[in-house]
Amino acid sequence: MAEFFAMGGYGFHVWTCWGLSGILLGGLGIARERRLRRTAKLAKQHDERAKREEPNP
Amino acid sequence: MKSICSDKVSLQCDEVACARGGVMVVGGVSFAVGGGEAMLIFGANGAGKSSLLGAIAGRIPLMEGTLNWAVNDDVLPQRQFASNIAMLSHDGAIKTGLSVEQNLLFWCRIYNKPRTDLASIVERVKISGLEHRRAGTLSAGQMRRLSFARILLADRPVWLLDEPTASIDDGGRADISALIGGHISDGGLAIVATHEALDVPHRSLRIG
Amino acid sequence: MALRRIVRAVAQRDVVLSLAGGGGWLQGIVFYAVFVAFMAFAFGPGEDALRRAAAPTIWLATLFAIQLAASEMFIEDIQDGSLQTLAVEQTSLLGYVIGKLAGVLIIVGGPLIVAAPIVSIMFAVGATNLAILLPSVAMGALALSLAACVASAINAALQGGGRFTAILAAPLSIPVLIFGIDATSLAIESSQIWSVEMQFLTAMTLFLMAIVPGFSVLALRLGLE
Amino acid sequence: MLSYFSNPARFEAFARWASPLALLVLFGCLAFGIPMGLYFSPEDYQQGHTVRIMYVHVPAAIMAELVFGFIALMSLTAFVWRHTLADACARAAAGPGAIFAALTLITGSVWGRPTWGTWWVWDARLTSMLILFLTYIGYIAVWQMGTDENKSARLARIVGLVGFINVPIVKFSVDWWNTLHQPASLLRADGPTIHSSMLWPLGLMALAYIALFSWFVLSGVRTSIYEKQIARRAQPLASRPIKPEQMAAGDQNG
Repeated sequence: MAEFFAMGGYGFHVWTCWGLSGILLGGLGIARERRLRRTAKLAKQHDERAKREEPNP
Repeated sequence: MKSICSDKVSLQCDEVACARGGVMVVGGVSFAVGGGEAMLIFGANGAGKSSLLGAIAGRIPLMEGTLNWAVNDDVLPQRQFASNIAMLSHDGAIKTGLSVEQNLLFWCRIYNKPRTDLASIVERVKISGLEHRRAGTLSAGQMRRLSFARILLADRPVWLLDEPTASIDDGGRADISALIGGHISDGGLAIVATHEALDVPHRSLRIG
Repeated sequence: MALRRIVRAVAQRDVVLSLAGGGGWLQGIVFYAVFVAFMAFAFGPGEDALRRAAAPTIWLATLFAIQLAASEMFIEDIQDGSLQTLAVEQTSLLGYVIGKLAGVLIIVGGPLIVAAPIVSIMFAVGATNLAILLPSVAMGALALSLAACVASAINAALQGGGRFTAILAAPLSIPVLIFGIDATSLAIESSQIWSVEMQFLTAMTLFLMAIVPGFSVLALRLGLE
Repeated sequence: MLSYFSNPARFEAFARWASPLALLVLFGCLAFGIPMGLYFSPEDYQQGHTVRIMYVHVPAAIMAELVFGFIALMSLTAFVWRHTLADACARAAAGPGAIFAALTLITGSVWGRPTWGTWWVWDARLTSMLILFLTYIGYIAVWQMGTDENKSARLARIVGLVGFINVPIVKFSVDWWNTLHQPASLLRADGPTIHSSMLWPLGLMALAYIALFSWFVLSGVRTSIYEKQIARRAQPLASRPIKPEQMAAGDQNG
């Protein structure tokens, strides 16, 4: 196991690269997903309010 | 001199709406005007007078509706019609670092007019004697007269004027009214965005 | 022809304006002189180092001076309504953009091109005929002005106050810089004018000439909406 | 095909099955790609374990270039057919593209440290990727700066197109510059020929990146569609409906 993490002495390099890729891409992914959910919810709220305000368009 | 108005220009607007920064500011505007007429667009500050004028000038795209310029009943695309328009924008298109004469000389070259026209035009807007003053040293009213000189210099059938009497005194307003009156009696068309009445026979469009 | 008339009118007005007030032409050359002097101090008085730094210094100074001037080339015309008026009254803004470019070249580029041989003397370049580096520097000034022009037009449309001109122009300027420095170095070192590098610099300039005016007009019209 | 998606509802319906599909492909590829890349693939006889960096570096590099091509294509589409959804696609692609470019630079640099003995060389590829990254930043700045969405979109088209035409020029010029200035001793073109045991994780990771990118675009476009809906709902509050007076023909005075 330790041998796996050591990566033949290049553990720092390999794990930095994979870690950073994961963090940056994953982070952007999570940020996008959350933003999508938030705007979707907001859009729905606006929709409902508009429907309430003018029942017969 | 007014041979340019021998062609009959006209503008037809149907249900025009225009936006500023993605937000609709003026909507549902319909009218038709032609040569020999002046139309005054009245409205409070921020009512969208300038935006509507911008749309008529083809600078701001329409959000809704149609807007057709025509020469002798032939509808022309806006870009092609541009050479019939003289526009007085909110800012007067004056370089404060240049003299009155240099300012007008620049526009002489742009409009391809002989510089011999200048003397009479300067006289008509009543700023004679100031030709060699730097435009930056003029009063606000004189500046407005200078920018109006450019409209006369352009010698075009359609005048689009945005607040031509802004920061100008009563005498100036009368002078500019007279110039607009002269233009329409020569068969020209003037569309004026203004917040105060001008002493010209006109049709009015109120927005806001 | 209408286009040529407008180009001339705009360029002439800008030149008169820069001579009359504000001293626009001085701004560029003063910046240039200061930059060159600082570079000389940075490299130290050693003649070898200076000689090698001559071409890069000339080019960087030209790049920055042009970008400084060009980053605001449209802003004044937008603020005083001149551009708005031209956009409404003229069928095309092409003449205006070309005129502005010509203005920048005359006001800023001209003095810089003249100054280039003087810089080379100060940087211990021993060539007998310093005029030999002029073609490459002139070509470069044209290309860099073009790159700055389209960036400046986009920046003006964004109302960015000059902030984004540098970043928008960078990708366009880098190839110019790469070929230009080599072309000038070669001219200084081996008196080659029409080197392969110079040919590529010319090609890059032609490319920019083809795309920049059109895209600048588009960006400016957008900015006026 | 694009006109088919001009209807936001139709795009929404498409995204509803395409998004999960993209995620499925992404996680499927990662499930095999990560273990293969990190453990099961052999180490390189020259580079040792650092070769494992390649599995995140190469796909990022490919994507950084592909994404700008995508942005340019969308810009062109928007330019020619005035298609607003294409603008949204290009906008949604810019952020991921910049991250791919940044990751390419970072992972390349970390790989270069043990392999070349230096964090950074002004190698042709590194340099042109750096400039591509700058181009992304410029492109994103245009979107971020503008106050009017519509205007920003149309300016971004210009930057996307000019940037793209410029990419091959940058590449070429940097190549040229590099060969003149830098003896090509550090990088050899005849590197390790790729063995199938390395090709598999590389392919899987590349596919994962493509799936991830597709998901980024889908979710970004959906977000902007919702944002537009919200803006449209909010609009009647911001503007006043204008009723111009009917102009009577005899409305003359003065």
